[in-house]
Amino acid sequence: MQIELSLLSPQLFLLLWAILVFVVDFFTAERNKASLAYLSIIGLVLTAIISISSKQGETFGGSFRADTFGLSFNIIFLGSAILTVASAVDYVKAHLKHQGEFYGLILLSTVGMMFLSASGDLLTLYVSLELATISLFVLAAYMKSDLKSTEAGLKYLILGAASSAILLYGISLLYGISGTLVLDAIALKLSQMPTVGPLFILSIVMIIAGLSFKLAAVPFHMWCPDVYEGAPTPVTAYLSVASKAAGLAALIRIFFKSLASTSMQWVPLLMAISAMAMILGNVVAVRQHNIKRLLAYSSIAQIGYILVGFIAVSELAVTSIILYVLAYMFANIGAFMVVIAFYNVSGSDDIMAYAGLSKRSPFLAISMVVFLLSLVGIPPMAGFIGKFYLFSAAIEKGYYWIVVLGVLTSVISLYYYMSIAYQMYFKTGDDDSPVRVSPTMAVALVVALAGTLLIGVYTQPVLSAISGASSAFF
Amino acid sequence: MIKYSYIIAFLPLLSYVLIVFFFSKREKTASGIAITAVVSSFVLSLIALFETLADHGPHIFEYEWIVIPGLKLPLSIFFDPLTAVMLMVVTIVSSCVHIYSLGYMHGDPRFSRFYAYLSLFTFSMLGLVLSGSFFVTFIFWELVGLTSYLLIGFWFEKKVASDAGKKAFITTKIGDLGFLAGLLVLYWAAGTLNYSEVYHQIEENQIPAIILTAAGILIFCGAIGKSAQFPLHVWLPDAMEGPTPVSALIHAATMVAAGVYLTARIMSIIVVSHTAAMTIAYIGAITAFMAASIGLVQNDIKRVLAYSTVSQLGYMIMALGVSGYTAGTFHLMTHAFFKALLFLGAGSVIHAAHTNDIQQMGGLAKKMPITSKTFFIASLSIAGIFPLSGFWSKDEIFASIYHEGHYFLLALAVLVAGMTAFYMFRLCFLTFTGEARDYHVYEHAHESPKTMTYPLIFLAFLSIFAGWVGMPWLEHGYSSFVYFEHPHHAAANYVLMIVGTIAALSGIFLAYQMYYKRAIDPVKMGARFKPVYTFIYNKWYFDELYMGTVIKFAYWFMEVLYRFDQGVIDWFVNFVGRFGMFNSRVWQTFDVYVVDGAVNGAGFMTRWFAGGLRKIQTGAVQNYAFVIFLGVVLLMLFKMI
Amino acid sequence: METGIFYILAAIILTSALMVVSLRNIFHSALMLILCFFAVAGLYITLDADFLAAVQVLIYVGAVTILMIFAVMVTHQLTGTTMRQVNEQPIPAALIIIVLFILLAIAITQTGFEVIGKFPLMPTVAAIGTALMTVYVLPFEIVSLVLLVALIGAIIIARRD
Amino acid sequence: MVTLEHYLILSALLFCVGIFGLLTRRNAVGVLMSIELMFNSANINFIAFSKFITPEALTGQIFAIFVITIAAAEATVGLAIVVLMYRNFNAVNVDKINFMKW
Repeated sequence: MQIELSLLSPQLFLLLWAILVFVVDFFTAERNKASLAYLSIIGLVLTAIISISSKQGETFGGSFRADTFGLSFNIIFLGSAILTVASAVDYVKAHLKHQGEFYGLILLSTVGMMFLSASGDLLTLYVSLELATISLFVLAAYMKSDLKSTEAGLKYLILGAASSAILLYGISLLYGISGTLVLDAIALKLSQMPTVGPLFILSIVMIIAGLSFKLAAVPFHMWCPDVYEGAPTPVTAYLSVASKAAGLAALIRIFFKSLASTSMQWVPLLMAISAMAMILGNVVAVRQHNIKRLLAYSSIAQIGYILVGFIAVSELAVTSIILYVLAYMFANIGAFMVVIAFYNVSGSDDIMAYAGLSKRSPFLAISMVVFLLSLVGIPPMAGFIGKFYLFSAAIEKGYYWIVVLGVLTSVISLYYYMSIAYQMYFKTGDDDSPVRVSPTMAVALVVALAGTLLIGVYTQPVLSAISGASSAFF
Repeated sequence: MIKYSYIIAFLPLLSYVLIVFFFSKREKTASGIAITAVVSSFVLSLIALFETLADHGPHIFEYEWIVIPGLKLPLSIFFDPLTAVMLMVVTIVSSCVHIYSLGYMHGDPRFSRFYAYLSLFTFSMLGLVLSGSFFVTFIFWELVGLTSYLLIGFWFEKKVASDAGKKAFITTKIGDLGFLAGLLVLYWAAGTLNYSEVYHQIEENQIPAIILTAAGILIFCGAIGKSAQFPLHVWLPDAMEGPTPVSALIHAATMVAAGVYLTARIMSIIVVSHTAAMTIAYIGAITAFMAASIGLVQNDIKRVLAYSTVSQLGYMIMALGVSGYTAGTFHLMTHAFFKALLFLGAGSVIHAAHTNDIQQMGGLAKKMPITSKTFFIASLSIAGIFPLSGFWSKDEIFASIYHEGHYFLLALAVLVAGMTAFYMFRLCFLTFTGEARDYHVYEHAHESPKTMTYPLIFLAFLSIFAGWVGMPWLEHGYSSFVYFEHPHHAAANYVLMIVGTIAALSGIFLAYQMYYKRAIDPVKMGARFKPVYTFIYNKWYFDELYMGTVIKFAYWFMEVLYRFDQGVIDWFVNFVGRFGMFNSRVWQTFDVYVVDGAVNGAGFMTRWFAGGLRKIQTGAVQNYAFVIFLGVVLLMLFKMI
Repeated sequence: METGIFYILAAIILTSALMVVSLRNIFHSALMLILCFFAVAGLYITLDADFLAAVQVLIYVGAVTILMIFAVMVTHQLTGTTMRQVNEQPIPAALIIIVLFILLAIAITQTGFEVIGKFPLMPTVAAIGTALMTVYVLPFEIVSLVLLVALIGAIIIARRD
Repeated sequence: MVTLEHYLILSALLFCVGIFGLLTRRNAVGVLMSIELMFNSANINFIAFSKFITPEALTGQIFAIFVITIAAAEATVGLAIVVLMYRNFNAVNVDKINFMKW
C-alpha cells in the first residue's frame, strides 16, 4: 500500500504545532502565557496556508482524502479556531488556569476535525470524531472552580458518550449490512441491493442520532443550552461553530457518499429533525435571559436551516451548506466575541446588562447588530445569501413546506435577535463607563465583520473556491 | 451615462462610508459631503434622463455576481423610462431634504450620523430603483427597510420613536415575507429573477396563469407592507415620530413609493392575471378611502399628512391595479414633490411652533409667509386644482380607471379627491389663518432659516409645474415616455376634469366655510346658512349614498330618525362629522384590536409556547438522555411504520 | 455444546449487566461489571476473536473497571446503600427500551445477512498486528492522540490546584 | 447451532440494559458504567459481524480494538469530571446537578 504522507501535511503540521505549544508552555512564565495564544494563532494561520497550497489526492487505501470538500471544511475549522483563540486571550488570562494546555487542546481538537473532514472510511471518521469531542469535554469543564462549568462538562460528557455509543451501534449495523467500512465500498454495496431492510433504517436513524448530537439538532440538542451557558465562552464559541461543522462534514461524507442511493429513506428523517430544530430553537429562544443560552437556541435553529440543504442531494446542496456554514461561522463566532468582550468588562451574560451598550462601545454594538442580522438572514449580510441558497436547494426538490416554515421561524428569530439590539440601542443601563476592547479582539472582530459583509456582497470568489467541493460526491 | 448609472447609487454610499469612518466628528464636512454626493447623483440622473428621452430602452447591463451550477444571479441594471423618472424623484427629494436638514437638524448631537443615515438610505433607494432583477431589488428593499428603521428611530431616547421604528420594521417585514415567497414561486416557475427574462417568459405565455396570480399577489404583499396599504398601513402614522425631514424623504417620496414602483414592475403579471389585478385595485381603493376618512378628523399636523400619504398611495396602487401604468407612476412623481413640500412645510411649522397640534396654531401665515404660501400651493396641488401638478396626475388616474370601465372605483376616487381637498384645507386654515388660538405658540413663531425655505420654494415650483409634462394635449408628453407595452395616449376627457375639479373645490369650499369663515360650527349650528349649502351638501349626500355600504346606510337611517327635527343642514353637517368620526373610529378600532391584536397575539402565543417548551429543559441530565432516546425511538417508528 | 456455552455466557452477561444497573451498592455494581466484561471476553472467544478477548480483559477489566472502583472509593462517603439509587424515570425508561428492543429484534430477524461460511483466521494476533501497522495505521495514530488528549485532560481536570 | 442473529439479539439486549442504566442510575459512576455496557454491545456486534460477514478481513475486530481504546479514554475523562463534580458539588448523584435549566 502506497502511503503519501505529503497529503497529510496540514494535519501533521498542526499536530506538531500543538505539541510545540505544550512544550513551549513548560518554559513560559505564568505572566507570559498570553504569548502562547499568539503562537497558536501563527500555527493555525500557517496550517491554513499549507492546507490551501497542499495538493489533493487520496492515500491510506482511500481512508484519507485530501479534496476540495475537506479543504473547505478545514478552512472553516481553522477559521473558527483562529477567531476563538484571538478572542480568548483576555478571557483565558483572567479566568482559566493551565493556559498553555487550553490552546493546545483547541489545536488538537482542530486536528481531529481536520482528520474527520478528510476521512474516507467509517473507522477513521469515528476515531477522529472522538479526538475532536474528547478535547471538547475537557475544555467545557475547564473553568474548574466554576460550578456551571463543571455541570456543563458533566452533562456534555454523559450525553456525548451516550451519543457516541448510539453512533457506534449504528455504524456496527451498517458494517454488518454492507460488510465494509470504506465509504465508497458501502455506496457500491448499497446500490447493488434491491431493497433496504428494516435494520438498515435503524442503523441510519442511529447514525443520524449520533451525529445530530454534534450538530445539536432537535431532539438531540438537550445538552446544548446548558453546556453553552456553563462552558467558558470561547469554548462555547468554538463548540457552536467548529464542532457543528465537524458533525456536518461527517454527515455529508456518510450520507452524500455512502448512502446517496438511499436518500428516499433518510431525507424525510432529516427534514423532520430540521423542522423540529427550526421551531424549537426559534421559539424557545424568545424566553431566554442569558445571552449564551439565547445564542444556544439560535444555533439550534441555525442547524435546522442548514439541514434544509440536505433535501437536495445535489451539487447545489453541498455548495449551499458550505456557504452557509462559512457565513454562520463569521456571524456566530462574531456574536460570541462580542459576548466575551462584554463579559471581560462587566462579568455578566445577562441580556439586560447589555442596556446602553451602544453608548458604552458603539463598535461592539454595531458589530453585534451586523452579526445578528446575518443570523436572521437580512441582506446584504452573508447569512442572507446562505439562506437563499439553502432554500433554493429545497425549492429545487419541491419541499415548499419546509421553506415556508423556515421563513416563518426566521420572523420569530427577528424578534429575539432584535430584542438584543433593542437593549443595546434603546435602553440605558446603570453603568455607562466605556467598554474597552483589546486590540487582538478588535482585529478579530473586524475580520469577522469583513467576512460577514464580504461574503454577502461579493459571493462569487467564495463560490468558485468551494464549487469544487461537490465533486467528491457527484 | 446610463451605462455607468451605478455611479448614481454609489455616490451616496461613498458619502456614507466617508462620514462614518472619517468625518463623524466634523459636522460641517459631513453634511457637505452628503449634500455634494446627492446633488451630483441628481445631476447624473438628469443626464441619464435626457439619454433615455432619446432612446427609451430598456437598457440592460449585467455584472457577474453569483454563478454556480443550477443557480445564476447576476447583478444587473434595468434602465427604462420609469427608472429614469424614479431616479429624478429620489434624487430631487433627497437633495431638498439634505439641504433642509441643515437648518432643521441644526444643533442635534448626532448631526453627522443623521447625514450618514440619509446617505445610506439614498443609496439603498437608488439601488432599488436601478436593480435589474427581483432578487437584487429584494436585497435593496430590505436595506431600505433597515435604514428607514434607523431613521425613524433616530431620536431613540423617545420611547415612542424607538417603538415606532420597531413597529415599522416588523410590520413591513410581514409583507416582505410574502414578497420573498413570491420570489421563490416566480423563481421556481421561471428559473430566473431578471426583469427582462421574466417579462419575456410572461409574454411568451411560458408560465401558467395560476402561478402568475400567486406570484403577483405574493410580491404585491411586499408593496402592501412598504407602501402602507390596508391592512398593513398601521406603521406609517406612528412613524411620524421620526425627524420631519425623514418623514418627507421616507414617508412621502421614496420608501413608501417603492411599493408602488414594485407594483409597476409587475405590471406584466397584472395585465395577465385578472385576479391579481382586482386584488391590487381594490386594496388600493380601500386604502385610499379609509385613510382619507381618518384624515378628516386628525389634529396632529403630521398625522394628517401621514394619512393623506396612505390615501394617495392607495390611489396610485388602485391606478396600477386597473392597468394604469402611466397614471400610477405619474401620480407617484407629482405626489412625491407636493407631499415632500407639505412635510417639509409642516416641519417648518413645527420648528417654529414647537407643537404638532393644529388646534393650538392659527394665524401663522403672518409670521411665516414663505412656509404658508408654499404650503397653500402644495395643498392646491394635492387637491387637484387646475393647473397644478396634482390636477394632471389625478386626472390621468381618473381617465385610466374610466378607460377600463371600473365606474365604482371611479366614483370612489372622485369622492376621495373631495375628501382630500377638505382635510388639506382644514389643515391649512386651522394652521395659518384666523385668530391665533394659543398666544404662547404664536408669539414664539418665526420664519425658518433660508436653508429650510429655499427647498420649500424649489419644491413649490415643482408642485406647480412638474405635472405639466403630462398634459393630455402634449404630443410627446409623459404618456409617450413612461408606458407599458405601447403608448396609451388618451384624448383629454373634459367631463372627468370638471368632475375632479368640482370634487376638489367642494372640499375646499366646505373647509373654507367650516374653518375659515367659521360659518358652520357644530356648536353654533344655526339655520342662517341653510339655503346656501343645502345644494352642495345634497350633492355630497348622493355621492355618499352611492358609495354607501350596509353599515353606512344603517347609520344614515338611524341618523335620519334621530335628527329628524333638527333640520337638514344641522343633520347633514353632523352626519358628515359623525360619519367621519365613526368611520375613523371603526378603522382605528380595527387597527387596535385586529391588526395590532394579531401582531401582539402572535407574539404572545410564541412566548407562551416558548414557556411550555422551555420546561422540557429540566436541567437533569438523565431527562435529556431520555429525550434523546425517545427521539431515536420515535424516528425509528416514523420510518418503520 | 457450542449453543450451551453461548446461552450460559449470554445469561451471565445479561444478569450481571442488569445487576450493574440496578444494585443499590455501587461497589457491587462495579464488581458485577467486571463479571460482565469477563463473560463478554468469553463470548469473543466463541467468535474466534482471541486477541480481542485478551484486550477486553486487559483494558476493560484491568484498567477501566479499576478506575471506576477507584472513583467509587474516592467518592465513598456519599455512596451509602441507604440512598435511593434510581431516579424518578424507571418506568418511562423501561417503556423506551422495550420498544427499542422490539424494533431491533424485528429488524434483526427480518434481515437476511449474507453470511459467509468460511472459517475465520485463527490465531488473529499476527494478522491484527499487521493490519494495524498497514491498512489501519492512520486511525491507529489518531487514536493514540485521543489517548494523549484524555491523559492531559484527565490530569488537568482531576488535579487540585 | 449459534447463528449471527443470536449474537445480535444478545447485543441488542445488552444495549437496552445499558440505556436503562444510563436513564435511571443516579450515581454518576453508575451512569458511566452503563455507557460502557452500551459500548460493549456495539463491540459484540462488530465482532459477530466480523466472524460471519467478513471472516477474512478482520475489519470488525479491528474496529472493536479502537472502540475499547476510545471507551477507556472516555472513561478516564469521565471519571476525572466525576471527581471534579464531587469536589465542587459534594455530590455524586447526577440528578442533583441541575442548576442550569430552561
